[in-house]
Amino acid sequence: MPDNIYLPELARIAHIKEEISGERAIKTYRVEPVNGGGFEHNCGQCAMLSIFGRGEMMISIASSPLITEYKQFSVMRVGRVSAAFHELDVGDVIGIRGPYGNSFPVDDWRGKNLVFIGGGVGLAPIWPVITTAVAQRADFKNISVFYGARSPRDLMYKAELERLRGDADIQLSVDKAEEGWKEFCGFVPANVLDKKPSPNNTIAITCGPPIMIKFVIQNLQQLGFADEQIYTTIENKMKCGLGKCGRCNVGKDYVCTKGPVYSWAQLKQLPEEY
Amino acid sequence: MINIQDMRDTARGLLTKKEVRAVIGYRRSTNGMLAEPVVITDPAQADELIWDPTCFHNLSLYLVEDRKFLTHVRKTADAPIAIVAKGCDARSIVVLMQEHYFERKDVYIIGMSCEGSGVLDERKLAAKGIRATDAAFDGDDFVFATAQGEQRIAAREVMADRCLECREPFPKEHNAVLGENKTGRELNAPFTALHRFEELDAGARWKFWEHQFERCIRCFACRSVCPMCYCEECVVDSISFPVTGQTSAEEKANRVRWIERSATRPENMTYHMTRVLHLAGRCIDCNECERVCPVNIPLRLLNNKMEREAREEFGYEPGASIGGPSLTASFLDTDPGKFIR
Amino acid sequence: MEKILGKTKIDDWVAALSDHPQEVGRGCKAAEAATTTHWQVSAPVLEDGIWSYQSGSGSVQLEHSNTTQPPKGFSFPQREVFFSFEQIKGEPPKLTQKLPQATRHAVFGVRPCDGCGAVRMDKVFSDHVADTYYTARRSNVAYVGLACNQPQGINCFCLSVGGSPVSSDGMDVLMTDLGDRYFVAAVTDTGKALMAAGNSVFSEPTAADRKQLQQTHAEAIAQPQRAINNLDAAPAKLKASFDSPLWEELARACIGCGVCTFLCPTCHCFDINDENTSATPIKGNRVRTWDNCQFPDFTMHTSGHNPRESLGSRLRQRVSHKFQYFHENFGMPQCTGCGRCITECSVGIDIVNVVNKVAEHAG
Amino acid sequence: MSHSQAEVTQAEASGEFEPRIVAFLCKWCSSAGSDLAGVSRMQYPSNATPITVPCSGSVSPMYILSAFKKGADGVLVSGCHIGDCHYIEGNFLARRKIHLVKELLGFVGIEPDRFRMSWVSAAEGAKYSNVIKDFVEDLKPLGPQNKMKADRS
Repeated sequence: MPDNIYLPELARIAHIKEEISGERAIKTYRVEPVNGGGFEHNCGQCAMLSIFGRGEMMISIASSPLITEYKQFSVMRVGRVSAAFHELDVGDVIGIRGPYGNSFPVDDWRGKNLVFIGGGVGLAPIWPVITTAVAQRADFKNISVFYGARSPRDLMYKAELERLRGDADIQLSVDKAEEGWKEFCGFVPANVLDKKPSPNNTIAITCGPPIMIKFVIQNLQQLGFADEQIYTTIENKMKCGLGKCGRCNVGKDYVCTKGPVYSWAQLKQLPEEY
Repeated sequence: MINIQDMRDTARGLLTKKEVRAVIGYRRSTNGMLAEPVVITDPAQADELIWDPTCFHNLSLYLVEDRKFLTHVRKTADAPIAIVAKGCDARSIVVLMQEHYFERKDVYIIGMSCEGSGVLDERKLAAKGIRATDAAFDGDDFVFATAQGEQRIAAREVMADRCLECREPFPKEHNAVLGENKTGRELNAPFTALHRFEELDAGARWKFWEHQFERCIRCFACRSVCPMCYCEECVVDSISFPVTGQTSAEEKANRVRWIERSATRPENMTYHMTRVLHLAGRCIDCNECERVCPVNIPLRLLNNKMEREAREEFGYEPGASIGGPSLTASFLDTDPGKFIR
Repeated sequence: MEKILGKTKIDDWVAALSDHPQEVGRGCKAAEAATTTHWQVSAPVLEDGIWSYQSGSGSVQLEHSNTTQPPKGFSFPQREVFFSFEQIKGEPPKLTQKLPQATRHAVFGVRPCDGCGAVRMDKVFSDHVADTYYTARRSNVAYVGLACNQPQGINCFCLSVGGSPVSSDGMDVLMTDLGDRYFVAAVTDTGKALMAAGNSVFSEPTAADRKQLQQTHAEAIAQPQRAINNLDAAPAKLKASFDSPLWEELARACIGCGVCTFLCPTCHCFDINDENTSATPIKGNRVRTWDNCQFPDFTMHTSGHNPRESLGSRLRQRVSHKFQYFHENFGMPQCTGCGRCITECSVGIDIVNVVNKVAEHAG
Repeated sequence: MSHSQAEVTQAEASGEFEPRIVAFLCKWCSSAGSDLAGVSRMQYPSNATPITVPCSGSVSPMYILSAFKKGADGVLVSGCHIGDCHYIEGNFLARRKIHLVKELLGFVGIEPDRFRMSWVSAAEGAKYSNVIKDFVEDLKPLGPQNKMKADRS
């Protein structure tokens, strides 16, 4: 931890990619430390990003820990700070502090099948696990990625997903049928039920809108997944990221330090306060 | 003299006959001798209701809360809600109706006349060194139960200033009323405390307010307790405004931060002055804001100043009539304008 | 170190502290210690009708009931600038840290419930990772406590939450009023140093003093107080009552203000905001301010979704944090029984009553 | 107190103090009046930062307090003469509201000369320049406004 836990390091925007345009635009940023600082992180951890004069926001780190030269963040434009983020250009300098929170127990999953189920911008928090598993392909058995959004235009990481084909079974879906769409049409949970991934020696990792997660879990359970085999992440409003400011707790746990990653077995024990 | 049983019978009757869906009143709290607000729906609870000199609260706040709740759950009320209201409280209900927050038929006002007295000022009692466990009205006196036995004190010695200066200790707007109308009783002249303060020169006034505004801890008790502070969106919190899934990022990003969260003098001052101006012509001097302030900022002086300006310069009396115009949305050709260049 | 201090001599001690160069200080770096030559003494003063800690008068009279605000602000001020920033378009931002000045505060007249409060605050701000700003301030704050010979108000309940009116938890020095003199006991090394600074004003306690001390403490503990009925059972009862409709009922009169939390000796929640002072170039401060769980926007997501939207859920958070979550995390209740949140609540929300009622309903 | 007095003394000694005025000008009259003063090459001090508003009646007390909080030494609200409001009664409403603001500022001890209202029509360029001239003259002896100004350090 740095001397001053609230003082961000400076980081430069090295690359910006517009994933999705429109009202709820999503952009992906590659961020490099300015003064050779930086920090290591694990899959699933988050960082507090600053725009000075606007404030801070907690965003999950979307790049694999294997990548050390930059960190990647996919930011949806929804609030005060994220709106300012979308105004940034390559070369602009922001603040960053972290990493915060727990992480996916990826090492425990070696030798297992992995099923990733993402919806909308919810692909970003599980993306480091996907890319790490693919980079260490031999350590894992089958890898499948279910990913869906409202329409083909709302799918992020499209090119990256295409590149994963071969290493992973990629199952895309859109909510509404559209001209030329050849893959699954319907909600993500339905796609999962349709393709019936086997629960044998498998871990399912899901992230997306709360309503999607709810049905994904129901459907996974229907397919025979035990609570311990299902992992997800939760989010709450955060200010400090250090378990002190008092607002992100779910029961006794501050999500910023004890979360955001929970197995469904763990999450079931917590009150529904997120 | 009001017989408490009459108030309970009124409440019980209304609930039994289902003429109202609830009664907002006072009951004994677990915090010493004080009363606390209660909402009862069961006629059997009517005997919990009390009426004594610690019934400070302006319960019309809960009419606002009730309305907000109904809006939130998208329900319309099937019957009016009843409220126990003093003269001042009734005036605030009038202001709320004047502003169309709810309609006359939505409320059943059980008026309580303060007759010859009013509510207690706890600080005045403490200054007399009295630690009481119970307080009761008795004519023009308050009777306190203390460890040393019963103690009777002339109400005007320990009454709240605002009650001493009250011009209308009787709820003119009511459905039922208990107690005699003693409007016109002679206690202190209106604005006595204000006049005393205004004898200070500008420098001394600034010194006073500089000190007071430094002390605010921005707990917002004054705002929260005020029935007139019902805005969904308040200038002091740039993020606390109605946000839905449809609210755009621009709207959130472009929200003006009129007042920062830091409880520094300029921010506190801007907050309090904004509040006072927003209450001009709406504040009916229930003085709950000052009572609930944990650090005793004399907010009544500010509200009184506006009230007196409205009265003397514009002939405006807040809470006088449901159909009347509001102070700042109306004008007279004769309004003062000499200060304009 | 245990001494006797005549009541008339307390100002001499204060004077000695104010003048005396100090070298002992917890976590105080040598360089800072060299520039810090004295303690700034604060003590309760009655002004504007309330007791509050004030410094600089040179005279300390410990005749107060408890202060309206606890002394938590000495280490956790309501407003704290973390750093200032300046960003000229096209250039990297310049950040300037604003670490607290190393002023040393000796706070006199701290009541035992507030000493216990400091213990809880220390836990929060050192758990997981030490809070830079809190730690810097806290290491320069010393509490000179005053035992409560009688409860300071009708809502005291320290005994039922594991405290005591004569507790020295969190104190550096604990004083006990023995009529015309104080029995002064050092609790920490800092306390010893404080007493050593005023060495000449103290006298040695006699056997009679010690006997009177014991008797005074025994009598203080025997004084009747309000009580949480079963503290040990509270965490489980609260846990079982998470979804209870009782919360909305108990919060029915709540006005959603911040009195209970801002005046609480253990409430520590805060907000962090950028307060801008210039638009071009962008200049301003990143500021920490007190925040509290009773305000609706405290937990509101940017989407508008609010996990604790209702007053009932917010009352549940406050009470469960004090009596369940904190217990689960640190093995003690967070509440210290000072009674401020009860006394100062304008609508009668009473934490003792709430905990007891919830426990009763949980069966 | 001593802080602000010290600043005043310093400013007076060096003769440097130039008050900053925030002027809320109705777009139908005073704003045009200020333009007229400009195009007519009238000489008047440049201390005022004009903010054009749709009507003097649209000036919320919040704007005025905010201007002081942001460090304005003086605030001016200027609208159409009574009877000339584009919205018929906006300036009547302003007159009432502004009266209250003015009274409140004075009540808490802010120098009355720091806040001013004027009626300036589109044809009154000269009047506008006089209003500003007078305001600056009246503000100069008062020195910087520090009572409401937020800490900018």
